[in-house]
Amino acid sequence: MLRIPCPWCGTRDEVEFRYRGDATRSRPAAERALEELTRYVYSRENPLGWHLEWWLHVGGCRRLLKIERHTLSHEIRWVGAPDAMPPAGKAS
Amino acid sequence: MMRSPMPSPPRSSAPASGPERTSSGRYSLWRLLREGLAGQRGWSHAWAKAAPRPRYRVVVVGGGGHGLATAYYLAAAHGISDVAVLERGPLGLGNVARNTTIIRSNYFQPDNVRFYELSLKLWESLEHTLNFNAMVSQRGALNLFHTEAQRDLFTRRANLMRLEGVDAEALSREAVKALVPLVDLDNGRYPVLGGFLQPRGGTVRHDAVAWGYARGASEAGVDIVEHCAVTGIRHEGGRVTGVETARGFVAADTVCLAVAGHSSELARMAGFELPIETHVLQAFVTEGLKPVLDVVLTYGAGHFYISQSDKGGLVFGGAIDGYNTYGQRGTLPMVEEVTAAAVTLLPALARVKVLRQWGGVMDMTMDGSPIISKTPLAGLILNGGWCYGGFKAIPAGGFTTAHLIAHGTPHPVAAHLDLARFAAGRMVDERGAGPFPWLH
Amino acid sequence: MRKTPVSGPESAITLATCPVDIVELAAFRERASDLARLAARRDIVLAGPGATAAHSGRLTLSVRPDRWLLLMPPAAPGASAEHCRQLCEGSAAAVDLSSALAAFLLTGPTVPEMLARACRLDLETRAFPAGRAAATILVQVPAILAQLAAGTLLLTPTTTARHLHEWLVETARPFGLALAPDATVSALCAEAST
Amino acid sequence: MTGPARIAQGLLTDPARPLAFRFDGAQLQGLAGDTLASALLANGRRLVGRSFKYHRPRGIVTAGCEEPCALVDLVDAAGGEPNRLATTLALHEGLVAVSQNRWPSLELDLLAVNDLLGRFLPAGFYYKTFMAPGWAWERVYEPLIRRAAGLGRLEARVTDHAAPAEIVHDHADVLVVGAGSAGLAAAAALGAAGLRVLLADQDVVPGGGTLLDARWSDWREEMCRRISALPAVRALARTTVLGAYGHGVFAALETLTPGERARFGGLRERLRIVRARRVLFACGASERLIAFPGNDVPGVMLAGAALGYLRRYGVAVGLRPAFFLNNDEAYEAVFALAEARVRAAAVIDSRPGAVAARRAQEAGIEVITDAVVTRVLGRRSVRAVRVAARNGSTRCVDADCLLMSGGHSPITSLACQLGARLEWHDGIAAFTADPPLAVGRAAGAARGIYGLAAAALDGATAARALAAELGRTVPPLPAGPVPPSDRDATPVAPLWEVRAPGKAFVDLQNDVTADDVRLACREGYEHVEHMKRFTTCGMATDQGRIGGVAAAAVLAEARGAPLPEVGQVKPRPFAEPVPFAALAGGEVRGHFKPKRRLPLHEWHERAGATFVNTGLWLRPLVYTQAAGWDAVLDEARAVRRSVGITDVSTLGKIDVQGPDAARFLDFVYANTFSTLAVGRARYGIMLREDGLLFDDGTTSRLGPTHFLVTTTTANSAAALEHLEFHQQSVCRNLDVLLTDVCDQWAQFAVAGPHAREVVALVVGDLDLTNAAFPFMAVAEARIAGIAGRLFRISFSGELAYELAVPAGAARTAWEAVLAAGRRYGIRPYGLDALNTLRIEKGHVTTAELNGNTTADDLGFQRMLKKSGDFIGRALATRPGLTAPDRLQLVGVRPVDRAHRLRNGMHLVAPGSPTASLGYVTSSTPSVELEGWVGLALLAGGRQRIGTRLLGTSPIHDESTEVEVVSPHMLDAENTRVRS
Repeated sequence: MLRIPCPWCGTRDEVEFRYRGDATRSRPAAERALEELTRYVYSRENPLGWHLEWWLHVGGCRRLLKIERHTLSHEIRWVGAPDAMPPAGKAS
Repeated sequence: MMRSPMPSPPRSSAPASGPERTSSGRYSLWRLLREGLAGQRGWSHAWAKAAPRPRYRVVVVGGGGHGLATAYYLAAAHGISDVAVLERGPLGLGNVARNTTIIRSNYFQPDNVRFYELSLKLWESLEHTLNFNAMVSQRGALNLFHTEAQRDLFTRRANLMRLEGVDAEALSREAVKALVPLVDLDNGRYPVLGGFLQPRGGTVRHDAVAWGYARGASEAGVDIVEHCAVTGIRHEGGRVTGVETARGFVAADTVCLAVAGHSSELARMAGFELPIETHVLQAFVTEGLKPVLDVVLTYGAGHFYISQSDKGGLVFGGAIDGYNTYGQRGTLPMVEEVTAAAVTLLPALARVKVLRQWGGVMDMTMDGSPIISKTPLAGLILNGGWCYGGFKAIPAGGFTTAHLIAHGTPHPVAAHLDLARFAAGRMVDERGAGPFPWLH
Repeated sequence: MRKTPVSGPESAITLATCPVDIVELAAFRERASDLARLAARRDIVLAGPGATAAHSGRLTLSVRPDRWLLLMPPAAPGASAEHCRQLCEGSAAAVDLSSALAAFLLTGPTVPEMLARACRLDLETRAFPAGRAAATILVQVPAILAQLAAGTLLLTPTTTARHLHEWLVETARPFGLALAPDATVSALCAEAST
Repeated sequence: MTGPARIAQGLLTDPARPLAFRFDGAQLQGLAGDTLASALLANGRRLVGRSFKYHRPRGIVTAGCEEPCALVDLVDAAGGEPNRLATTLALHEGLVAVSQNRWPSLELDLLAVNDLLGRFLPAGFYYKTFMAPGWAWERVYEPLIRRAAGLGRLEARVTDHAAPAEIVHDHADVLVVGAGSAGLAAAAALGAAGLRVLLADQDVVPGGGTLLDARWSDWREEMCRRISALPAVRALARTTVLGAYGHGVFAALETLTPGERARFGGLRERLRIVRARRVLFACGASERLIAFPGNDVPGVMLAGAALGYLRRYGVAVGLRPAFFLNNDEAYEAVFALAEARVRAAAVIDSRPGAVAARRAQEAGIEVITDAVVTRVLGRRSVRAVRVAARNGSTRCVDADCLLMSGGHSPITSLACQLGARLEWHDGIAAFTADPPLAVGRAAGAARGIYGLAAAALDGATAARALAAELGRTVPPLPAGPVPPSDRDATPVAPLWEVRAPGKAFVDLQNDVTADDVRLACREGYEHVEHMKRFTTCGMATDQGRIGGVAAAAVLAEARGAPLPEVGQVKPRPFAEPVPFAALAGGEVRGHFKPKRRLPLHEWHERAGATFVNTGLWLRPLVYTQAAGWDAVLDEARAVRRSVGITDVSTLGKIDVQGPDAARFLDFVYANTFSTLAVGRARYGIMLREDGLLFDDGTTSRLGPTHFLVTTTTANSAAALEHLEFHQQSVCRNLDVLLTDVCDQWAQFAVAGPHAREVVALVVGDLDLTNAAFPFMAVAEARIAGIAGRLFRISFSGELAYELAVPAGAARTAWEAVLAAGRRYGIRPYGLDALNTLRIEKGHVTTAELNGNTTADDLGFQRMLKKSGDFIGRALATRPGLTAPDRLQLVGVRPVDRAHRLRNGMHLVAPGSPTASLGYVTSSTPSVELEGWVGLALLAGGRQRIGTRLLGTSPIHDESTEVEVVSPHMLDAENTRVRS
């Protein structure tokens, strides 16, 4: 069971959160090519390894968190606000 | 007389190529008795343990249900036996060994009904096709409903199935109770209003499916290479040329990926991304009991389905955990959710003990339906994206993937499962959940 | 060898309903300090993150960044919210939640032990001392917990409040449960840490 | 007397409290403190069950949760419990147990014929036969196999209340698993360091191995005393850690004492979910069997179990035991029994010599070294054993039981679940597994440190390391009783199997023999996981605890590979079988999901409403308990003809405020809200980013920077999350705040030609004329004197208003409307009537907004704004979403007005009656039109308006001709809503 360190609420059980998927892409504006939006909506890196992802703390502060988690060990090594990025050099 | 007739694909009579292999011989009651008198010493390997050769016409990556079935049908139905199945570990220990063994063809999308119905028909003749008893048990798959909205959806589905010539029946509350005395129709929260039964649905001994296809493929000349991890996909001028493996480069005209759960990792080696996320689906088994449940039962007010294996254990499962993971293990919140649904619907289970939980990792696609398709890399075929419906699809998945490889064009019942559907907006979305794999 | 047996019925739990008006103040972008200044002018202390504060018969607690719940004595429907709206002077949204949240007060030394039957937070005194507040989920419904000198305050959505209340009554029974008369806001504020 | 074999005072049994119990009908007596197994053994009962496949007689093999054979069905008033382990089942007065898997009786079991046919029924025989004829599997073979398989019996009956159950959430700095010498020493040290410790032990009392050695009692008592004195250490007996789930989370099952059980309403066990910063595995090692022919005859037991029965319960498992062993630890049982005047018939030690063997010989016990047992004589009980020495000599030793020990395996399953890798150690002939340091450590026998003193020292050392990692120091501890030092020992010599004619079992519960393992290997199932699955070895309730390594060793030999390379099967939760009830906790049946009640729930109840579950909500469906359409149509008719009122409080309501509120709504909705005037409402649709419809609802502008969004009931939680997600990600630069106000506001629709007059009576000083308050107007209003809001919006297609008041004042407002409407015959109407009204009008709900429809499909194409970005804009233009043959919303009516429609009915062309063109989503008898009306999603539907199709419902055997019409079957010009 994941225990997610929410910066606002402290460490909480995963059941308080709603997963919102891959956080590596930012949404292209609609004027951009259809292809880019298609990629944004459908295409996933889906790595076996470190994964940057969204979790919405619906059972707590209702804040959106950006989390870097390992998809095999489930270790969480970074949590930040939506506009933050994990420290460089930890990208892979 | 539940089985509907389906001609089994012709078996290749071409002599086996590659290393000399000892056949495991034909299985039968008489042979079993004969071997019994001889101390069961006359059996040999069910499938030959092959070493990879430098090149094949087709390399199938992944020795699971779909990979082995694809190889089997390539050889048996299309006469293409210059095939290797490369498996990174021992064969058949991925999702084919980690599911809840259910087969059925009750789907909402007409194209899906046709595809899974082909699979059901192939299941019905499987032991004869393979001369391996995988214990296909058509005991019926029963979906309960608890609201009128749910009844309407299931009515729509059952009517569609009937239009397509597939069996489906509506059951009253009383009929549900008669079929499954364990059910508490009122259950305190979401009373059972009725059920929909597919009598031809049921279960199959999952491991035996992998072993049976492996044996069949091996006898038809396919090289089954275990402990041979693929580490790279080589291509030239936009066309695949072979795979790098832990045991050297293996050249191939066609490479087929059948590694559901890990499709994204292999696609990355080939240089593209997929509309897939990997999620874990859990399953559980109880201690053995004398027969107490005779159908595959699905709860409609929570994520829970259950059947009883021939050994007596109740096999059950629930929903995916809902976040990307490659961890093939069970987690705790799902235990609570699934068992709560179990005790609510079947209160007599309260004192029955759960033995084990485990998890399998699924390719969850963006519309909840699988992918059998050509890919951006010519010569690379994808069989994946099985979500949590991969097991029941093994025969049809292998059959139609073999067709795509052999003919270069999709089999008509699998044409809707192409990769291009996402960009084109032709999603095959059973639940209408949209591009959120964790909701499917 | 259980050295700390589940406490006996002599250490009873009391459960009271709290008739209160509740208004949420949510500061607009970068206006939290304006709001704090305006609130202070009216003798309202805005609690820090995950904390409660009591002043002049009002209790505030904060379980969401830049949002505060104000608990005050009940007035005519909408009146408390209107009062708060004026107080904010546009620095914050003042949203009436008086009818959206039900408030219960639990007292007794075994309350953390009882709540541990649903609460996934560590309510042990060192981990959740008086003055702390947190939003979480209890028996599948949202709940805000605040540790006050007067006891453990529980706020929960009204449409599922009966579900939670029934659970509390059932679960507290083996610990010895007494239903207490309504607790007022001033009772909640009593000796609360600031 | 409590049994002929009770020869001494047990540590746990109370001779003053005899308990009566029944086994297979026989009335027997045991003592308080006994397990069913110890009581049966005390009574000299050997035969307790029949084996799974061969129906061979089986007895008790172990003294704990690793028991493979002594499974019984418990019978009691509550319906009983199948497959209880006699070895862990606490005896209580009046306990009734029956043996399993035998017919007609335990003594005479006809299916024992399987044992004689065993040569024809090797592992996996069923894969090779039963294939013809095709129909026979389900009809003949499978029913036979199913009946023969399975163990316990479950009564399929439905009880009227849920079994009590609860889940408790725990937190600790360190979870110590196991309270043997290592665990006790560690917990005392960690507690002294000021850490919060949870010490969990599965036994009924702490002590582990120290309970079996009288010399350790002082030390044990001192440690327990110290632990009790530490407030931060909680010690839980009868608590098994079931599984490790990462992030410091563990599940543990606590069995309640009778006293606690009475207090908690009959609760039998509670599941504890423990969150710990570190874990210490001090869970010991378990003894292993040796595979030899007849190693399953009742009376063949683990040596350690015999020691346990003697020390714990004062029971001698036999009076003339033979021993077969390969390690010095097992001699403890030899010595202890000898001390209790149960002399060994002989000790057969596979090693050429050993320290312990010499000690035994010095004590006058016969030790046959360098020898093995090749056969057990006796079928229902051991009579004698045949011994073969390495030098070729054989002899027969008369004995009434055979106590075996194949060495010990550290218990590593929890560590392995956390990613620890198995490592082989020749010195102990066993695997160990060290958890990652960030997770915790193992200590004592759990990591192969045998000997109580060595383990205690190891536990204390591990505790110091853990304390340091957590920033604490273990202070110098007071000197306590000096524990006895461990005896010298000769290392174990691996011995897995004695190859001789006959069935030598490696899995006693699933009846898997060493020959089965070899057969698997011969057939190519040579990976340990394949072997497991082919033979079912290790898949029974005991998970192969005592025979798993032996099976792997047999496989290794057959493969010609070293055992460490073959490895073991991967351990999975749960450490012991757990009842469903315990895992599920209390949120079952009536509490399975919360019930969400309307503010006026009690009013609706008193008004006689039938309630319907929609998600969590309980909503009034119709105000009668009678079935049928009459009442529904009466309610709907009241709305069409006069006036009705309905409770729409379930709609999601989101308060949106901020300078950028309008910009935000323009982005999340497909239509425009920035142009909406204050005091006006607009119907809006939200798309998902993939271009399909997500939700719809009315949004009102209450002020320049203040909006109120409503969502559908079904999507209210998802819509809030959807908006919050976008507000905090894509739109994070916008200054806008979202607040869920669903529960704050009660909302009622007052609809019908007389709605204006009724509403005017309850709304003070608001001009409701069309000019002042037209369709889609919104205003703050005093409703029956309460500060509320008034919306002129309509779902029914009639002149309608929605009134919103704080939920606490709902009753006042609702009753005021009823009073005002009395003269017009106002009726409350439920969900069914609401549905009838909206279908006639062609309004959609979640039946049509089903996640697969586009704006265009439902006729909303004109609402999509032409400029500006919004969610779903781009992808909605994909060819698949704009194809002319998509399913589009239409109305349908049976041509024969006497025929009915059904939801889920398909539409087909008369010429091709099996090709579905679409389906009916919603249907109802009509109030305003003759007969039934329905909404349907139909391929190229708009083009088909005016044509006729066949509506067919094969599962009902129904078919009827329908005409395709516009979905707006009533008042397409909207004159009523604007009247």
